Amino acid sequence: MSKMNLSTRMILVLTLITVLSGGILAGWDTITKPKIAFHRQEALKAAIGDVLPAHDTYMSEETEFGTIYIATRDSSEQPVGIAFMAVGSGFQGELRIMVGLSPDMTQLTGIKVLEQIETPGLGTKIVVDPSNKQDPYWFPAQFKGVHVSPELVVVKNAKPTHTNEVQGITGATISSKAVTDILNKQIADIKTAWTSRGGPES
Amino acid sequence: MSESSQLHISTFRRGVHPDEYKNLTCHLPSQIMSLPDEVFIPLQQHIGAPCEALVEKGDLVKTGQKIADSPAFVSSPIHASITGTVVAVTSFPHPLGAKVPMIHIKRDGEEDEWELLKTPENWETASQEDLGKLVREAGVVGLGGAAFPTHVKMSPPADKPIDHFILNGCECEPFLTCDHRNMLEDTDRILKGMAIMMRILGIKQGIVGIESNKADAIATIEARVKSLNLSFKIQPLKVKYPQGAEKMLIDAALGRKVPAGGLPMDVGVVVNNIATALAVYEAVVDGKPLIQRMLTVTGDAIQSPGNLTSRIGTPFQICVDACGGLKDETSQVFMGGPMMGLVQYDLQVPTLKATSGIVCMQSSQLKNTRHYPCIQCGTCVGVCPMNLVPTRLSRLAETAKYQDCKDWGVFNCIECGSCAFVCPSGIPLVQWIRVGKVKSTEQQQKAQA
Amino acid sequence: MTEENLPQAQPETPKKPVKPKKDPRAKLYKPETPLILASSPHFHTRDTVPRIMWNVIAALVPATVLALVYFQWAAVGIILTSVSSALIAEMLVNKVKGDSFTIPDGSALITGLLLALTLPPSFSLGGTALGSVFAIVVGKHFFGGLGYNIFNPALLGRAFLQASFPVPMTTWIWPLTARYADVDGITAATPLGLFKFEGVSSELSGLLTGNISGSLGETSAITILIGGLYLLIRKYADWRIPMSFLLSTFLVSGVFWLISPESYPSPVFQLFSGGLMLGAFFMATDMVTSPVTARGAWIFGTGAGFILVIIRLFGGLPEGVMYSILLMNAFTPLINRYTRPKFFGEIRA
Amino acid sequence: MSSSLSLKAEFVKGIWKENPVMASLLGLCPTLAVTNAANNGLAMGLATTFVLLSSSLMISALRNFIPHQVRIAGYIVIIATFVTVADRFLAAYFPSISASLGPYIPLIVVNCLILGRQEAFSSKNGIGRSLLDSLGMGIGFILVLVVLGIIREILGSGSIFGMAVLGDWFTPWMVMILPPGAFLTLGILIALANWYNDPSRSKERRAVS
Amino acid sequence: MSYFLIFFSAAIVNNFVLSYFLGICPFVGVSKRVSSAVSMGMAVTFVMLITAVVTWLIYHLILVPFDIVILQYVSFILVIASLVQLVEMFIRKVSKSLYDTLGIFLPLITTNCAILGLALFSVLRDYSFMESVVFGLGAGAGFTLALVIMAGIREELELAPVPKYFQGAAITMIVAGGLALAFMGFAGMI
Amino acid sequence: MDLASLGISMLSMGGMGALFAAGLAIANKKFYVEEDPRIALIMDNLPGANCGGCGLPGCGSFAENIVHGKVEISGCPVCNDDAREAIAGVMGLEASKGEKIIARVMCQGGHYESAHKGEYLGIEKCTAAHITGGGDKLCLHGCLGYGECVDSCPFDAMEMSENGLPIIDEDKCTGCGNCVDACPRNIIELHPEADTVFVACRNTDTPKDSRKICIKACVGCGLCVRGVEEGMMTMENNLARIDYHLYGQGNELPTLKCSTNALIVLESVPEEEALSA
Ligand SMILES: Cc1cc2nc3c(=O)[nH]c(=O)nc-3n(C[C@H](O)[C@H](O)[C@H](O)COP(=O)(O)O)c2cc1C
Ligand SMILES: Cc1cc2nc3c(=O)[nH]c(=O)nc-3n(C[C@H](O)[C@H](O)[C@H](O)COP(=O)(O)O)c2cc1C
Ligand SMILES: Cc1cc2nc3c(=O)[nH]c(=O)nc-3n(C[C@H](O)[C@H](O)[C@H](O)COP(=O)(O)O)c2cc1C
Ligand SMILES: Cc1cc2nc3c(=O)[nH]c(=O)nc-3n(C[C@H](O)[C@H](O)[C@H](O)CO)c2cc1C
Ligand code: SF4
Ligand code: SF4
Ligand code: SF4
Ligand code: SF4
Ligand code: FES
Repeated sequence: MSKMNLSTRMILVLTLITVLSGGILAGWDTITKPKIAFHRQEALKAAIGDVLPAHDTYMSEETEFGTIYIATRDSSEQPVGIAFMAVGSGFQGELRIMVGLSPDMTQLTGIKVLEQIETPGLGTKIVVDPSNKQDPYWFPAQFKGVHVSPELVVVKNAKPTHTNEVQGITGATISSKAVTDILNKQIADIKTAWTSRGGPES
Repeated sequence: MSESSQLHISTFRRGVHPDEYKNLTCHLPSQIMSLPDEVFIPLQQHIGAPCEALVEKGDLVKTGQKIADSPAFVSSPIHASITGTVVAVTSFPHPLGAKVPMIHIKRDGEEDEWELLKTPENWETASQEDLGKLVREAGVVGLGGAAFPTHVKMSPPADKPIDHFILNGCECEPFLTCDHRNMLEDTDRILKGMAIMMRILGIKQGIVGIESNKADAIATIEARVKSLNLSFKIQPLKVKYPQGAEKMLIDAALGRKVPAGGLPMDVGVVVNNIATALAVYEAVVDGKPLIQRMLTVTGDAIQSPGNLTSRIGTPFQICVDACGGLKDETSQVFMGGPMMGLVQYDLQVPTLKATSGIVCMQSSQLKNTRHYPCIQCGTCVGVCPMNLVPTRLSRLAETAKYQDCKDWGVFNCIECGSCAFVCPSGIPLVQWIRVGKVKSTEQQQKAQA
Repeated sequence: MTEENLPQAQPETPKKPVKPKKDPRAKLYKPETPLILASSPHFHTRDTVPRIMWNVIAALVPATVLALVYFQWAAVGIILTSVSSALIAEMLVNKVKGDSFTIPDGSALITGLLLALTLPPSFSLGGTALGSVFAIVVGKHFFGGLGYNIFNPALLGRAFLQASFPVPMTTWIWPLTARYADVDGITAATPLGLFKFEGVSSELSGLLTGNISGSLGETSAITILIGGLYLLIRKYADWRIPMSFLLSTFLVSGVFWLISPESYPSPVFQLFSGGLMLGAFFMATDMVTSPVTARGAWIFGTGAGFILVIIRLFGGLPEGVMYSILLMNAFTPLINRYTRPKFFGEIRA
Repeated sequence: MSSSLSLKAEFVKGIWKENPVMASLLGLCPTLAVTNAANNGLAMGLATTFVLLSSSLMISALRNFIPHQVRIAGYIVIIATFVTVADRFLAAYFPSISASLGPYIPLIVVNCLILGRQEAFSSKNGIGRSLLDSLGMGIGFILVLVVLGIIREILGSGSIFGMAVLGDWFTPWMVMILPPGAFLTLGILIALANWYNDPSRSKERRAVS
Repeated sequence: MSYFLIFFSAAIVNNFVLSYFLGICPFVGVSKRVSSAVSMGMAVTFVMLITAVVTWLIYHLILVPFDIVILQYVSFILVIASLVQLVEMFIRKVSKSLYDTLGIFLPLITTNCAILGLALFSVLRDYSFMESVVFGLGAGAGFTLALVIMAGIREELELAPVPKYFQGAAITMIVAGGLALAFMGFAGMI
Repeated sequence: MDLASLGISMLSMGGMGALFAAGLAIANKKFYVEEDPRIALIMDNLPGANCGGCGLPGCGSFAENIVHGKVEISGCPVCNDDAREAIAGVMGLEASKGEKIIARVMCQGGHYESAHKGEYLGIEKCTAAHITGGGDKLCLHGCLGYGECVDSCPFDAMEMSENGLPIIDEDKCTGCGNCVDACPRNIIELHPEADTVFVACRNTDTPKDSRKICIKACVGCGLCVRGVEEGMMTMENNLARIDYHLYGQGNELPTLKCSTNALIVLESVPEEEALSA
């Protein structure tokens, strides 16, 4: 090898390394890809399962506002709920929330914050609030059954009195409000998208 | 010279105003001290080349006899200040702290035999060159403190035309009043001395700058200028330290700024002290070399403060004794005022040409109780007349960053002491700055070597 | 002798010479009255660091008294805890570092007091002590102690608390409703919080007298102004800093207000609400952490005002005085560097 | 140059004396970023050590083939390959860890620690030594990450490895799991290490090499 | 998101150094003097710009079309490392002064998390080409800002009696902590 | 395994690899810049982490600065001792290991031996005291005792004795001369290890004056010069001076008498060279 001219050697060795690397990784990809895809699918399923009432299967449908998932029971074609992923900015960065709606799109069946980078222990109370010993998940839980029209409203330091109200987490009004803002905006979008496709006759 | 210009008190930016303490001595007529028994005359009393002794042990000398000289241009001869015998030419303690070669003369009896210089008939017609030579021969140096040979100032290089002469009558240091007394007591001779220097320089515009706290001096000078038919402008100046520093004075009187690192001649100005003008007059008209001067002996540790005209080379002790001696609780004696004066540890040191005062202070006044770290208050920055950042300079010197010291302008500092005067943390800013200067010079020399 | 380097003196152990009469040192010169050797200048003003600091404390008295009146035992608890923790921390650091006792210079007391005055009345005493110790130990002594800290210690301590306990640090109570035993008086949002989250503007009279919710010492503009003006008149604080801070806050928020008076609060409201007055007069003026040059002071204050308005109007938090000052503290070394005055007679390229 | 230390010393030096974080200030980003909980620190440490070991193996084996001029490119490709392997492995088999370490796993590629060891050591030493060196460095790195993680987790969440250890009386200092807490804790830790290592402090200090 | 917000967010609110912990090693290493901090900042910004452009192209023109996203890290870093090395050699040949102020910092940057972090974040956030470029500039500006502030502070601290054990890296970390606390004021702005 | 994607992966990576390698190969020729070969050698020994820990932008720049003598090898925090030695080898520092030079302090007037003028209030630093009226000691040449030299020693080879004089640790002293530059009184001199006799005083005052100010002063009595080979010891300005050149030629000093012990003999000399007093 040492007889070889330096430039040729440079090219040869680097090419060799890169080709090898490409090969190894392509192989590794084939091994791990299904697993990762499987985890994704599972996670998605779990999230939809969390926000929608019991169902047996769901199908996904693309709209101009993103994918929506329509869950049905085996026995009927009637959807039991509609889920979609809402994305928007929170206090620090993006929030990704799985939203479950009743088939007539008037009520929430549940929400789940999948991704967030809010301040730990503060904004993160929108996912889990360790300071509430009885029910650390009270914030997302209270969305179940809340009406979406008129718009969702956060109330502070008080119990909700109307069907469209939820109680904000303490100390992080912005995060709570970000959740409702995202929901308000995107539910409206999804609604138009869905009705324009002849969704539920509301 | 319009009337209105005199009402306008001008000044420079920044600076401080320490308590003056001038009323201890400013109203007392000066006294001529009796001849000292012995004098110690240092071979170097000026900026420039040191002199070589012209006399040896055992020689008899007359008052005013030249006893040391140097061939260098930037130098100034030394004269015997009493009549007597040379007892030694060796090192003695000097007010600067070192031991330097001096000529020790013991007085012979009561005689005071003068050896005078040859003077021109009429200085108004004598040649500029002769007058300049005479000023050198008389050993006249700046008596305002720096002791720069006056004849050098009188011969500026051709590319630096001079157009203004400023007589420095500010006397901004607290305590000192000798210039003030001189202005009151020797007004005519001072003004004529100034005229002589202006003649040597060949210029017409002269300004006398006087701080407005010496209203009597301003009035006297104004009156005499009129009656002598001179065209000098009298410029009252705000009472502010260091008004007397030449760069500040030029700024106040003419609005010219001497460039950083430059000299007054760069803006066409020569500045001289009151006493220097007097010395020039005495040399040129009376033929008397510079062997005596007025100095203020004062301070709260002196029994009876006053202004003395004393022979150069007189030990401090004798001057102090002439003013009644020291009170018991004395802790510091300086040569010069309290802002720039040099501390002394030994009263055997002699007065120099540039000694304008001996100030003796009691310890209760002086001992800095406690030092604190610099709190970055910026007061020092706000008072520095040279627009330096003293706190930064001292921190840099403290952490041995001498190159940075240079970049922050340590060599522009005139060591006026305003910064350390106001520093609430009691930081010896000026001392640090001096360390910075010494060390960066050393570093520079080493780099060049 | 193990170290055989003799050119150095053999350290004469101060044991008594065997034959005292033969002590060679007897011949040495001894001055009769030893004079003091020191460098010029030999004159000094009477201002000293403790004098400045104690004057600042005096200037804080009106605000402190009002805090005690409004928030009663809650204020007593917080102020005492904060000050005493600061003093104790300072003493401990002195011990560990082997420094002299620095309590009398008063700076630790100011830090403790100012921290207390910036805390919500219902804040816990444990948290107060933590912040105070953090301010002194981390904020001040890690950097080398008095005069060397980069960030304002009290504000750094407060920022630490704000980040640690965001909820208690933003829970406010109404004046005159607090009792030491049950600290949860009537909770209420601060005027800034009200505006930011509810769009409600507050009465100016409340902002002046301090009868509003807020940190202990920040509520009343009047008491702070009294103390602040005292400091400015006595020249213990650089007037340029509060001046430019307030001015730039006023102007920048004024621009926004003119653009859209409904969505942005009026500049007057901005001036008198929140901790701006306290910050501008007592915290931005902390000499250690603000520039030494006059031009630097202008830049410091202007920058702080600008950042303040940006944070107040667009940030997640209703208040930004603390952050604006801390940010400008971080810039201070650079400001000092680039605002070096032109030397007398300097010609700059 | 090849190292002249004993094999044991080769291994042990990375743990304290030449600890990559405390002594050499390498790999600071992951050190700060993922140590808001002890188990994150541990996972990151393990992943880094894996990459360190495997790329050391490769590079010391290939050290005589790679021309000087393309060594950086070559090394970094090798490192990146292993990082991708590790990243995908976690994503496929431990999705929760993968989620919590977020984007910091790919950044192992550019962790100065790894490239630093390759340049300084593996490219000049045999496989055995390189592995020992990497193992030592890796363990040193894990230790720092875990210690930092534990401190931050206790103070910031009141737990260790997710188990609550401090009672209800303790209000967590949330700042500790935020960026400032990371910097402050590491700063104090480095100061403590300086103090511990100070030769003038005490004579009987235990030198680990 | 508008370009301004992307820039502002990357430079200030989500500062790479102070809130994402990217590029900490050079942040600690090259912050001793303001002058080198400025040069370093410029060099980083420059490399970030190149990175933003090149990785966007690779990702969208090669990796995604051929479904080989698994090669993301390997290809990104290969391209960044080689390009930077090329640029460095080029600058070195062309201009000595440019090399001294900028070029010598380049090798230091290749192995800096901030660069790869930038590439990965742009992908993760699905930025368009222009958005990536603005993001790169913002991140570079933020890095420069943090670095220059830190350098100013460290020059100041050289004059301070920082306790012995805190000198150097330890106090730098503490200062960074203070800076991070101060930058939290911008939280929630975007 | 999906062969197509394998192929594409290998191809695209390989392509990029080849492309950049070619680029670098060309650049390596086109943009080649001549540099000091030692830089490359040093680079080989540096960690190459490019961490910037040395405060310089990367290992290359550090190596360059070592070659130009601008930084110390110890500046790199990552290097281990081996690497440092190797680099020192490259730089030939060790090759220059000649005669060991040690700093010696030419003053024995500590607090106990010398007289004081008064109380000095000011910066506790030798230079500062020196420029303030010459310091608080009456001897204007003697050690001021504020240890500026000690602070300047980069090798920790000095400390102040209780008596206020610097002590040099011969083992640690490298003869770098920093202390010599630091001392405002020029009291410290560098001497070869072999020099064992010194006049440890710099005072030039008259005998009468010097007796008053320090009991260890060289008073200039001339006792030591008597009976010494011509020129080996001379009196200049009331101070004895040893001509080390002559002394080093194997000439021995026959008498080592001194009325004040200003003339000193080191005892650490090996037996056979020891001088009998
Ligand atoms: C360090 C820190 C982190 C914060 N994180 C969040 C956050 O994640 N979500 C949020 O809504 N507010 C956050 N805030 C904002 C404050 O808690 C803010 O005061 C609050 O949103 C206002 O709510 P309030 O109306 O209940 O006082 C944070 C504040 C600080 C100081
Ligand atoms: C090296 C040197 C050269 C000088 N040359 C001149 C000169 O040519 N013309 C002049 O008028 N003054 C000259 N001076 C004197 C200064 O202008 C000034 O009077 C002297 O430094 C004392 O000023 P001070 O008492 O304000 O410190 C010179 C001074 C020094 C130190
Ligand atoms: C801080 C400071 C203050 C000074 N104050 C005076 C003063 O009050 N009166 C004076 O004549 N010279 C004073 N000088 C000296 C002048 O700058 C200048 O050297 C002198 O006036 C030149 O005159 P001369 O050469 O006749 O001494 C002062 C210098 C400095 C640096
Ligand atoms: C006008 C003025 C304002 C001050 N403000 C503060 C302050 O906001 N926070 C603080 O901790 N110390 C303050 N101090 C006290 C002191 O400067 C502070 O403890 C130092 O920062 C500690 O080095 C202040 C001092 C003065 C004179
Ligand atoms: S720095 Fe120099 S010129 Fe400025 S105030 Fe201080 S002593 Fe005067
Ligand atoms: S006056 Fe003193 S305390 Fe104030 S900045 Fe200057 S040096 Fe520092
Ligand atoms: S400074 Fe240099 S010459 Fe002086 S003692 Fe230290 S090592 Fe020796
Ligand atoms: S030898 Fe010189 S520098 Fe050292 S303590 Fe004595 S006077 Fe100071
Ligand atoms: S690990 Fe991020 S720059 Fe070193």
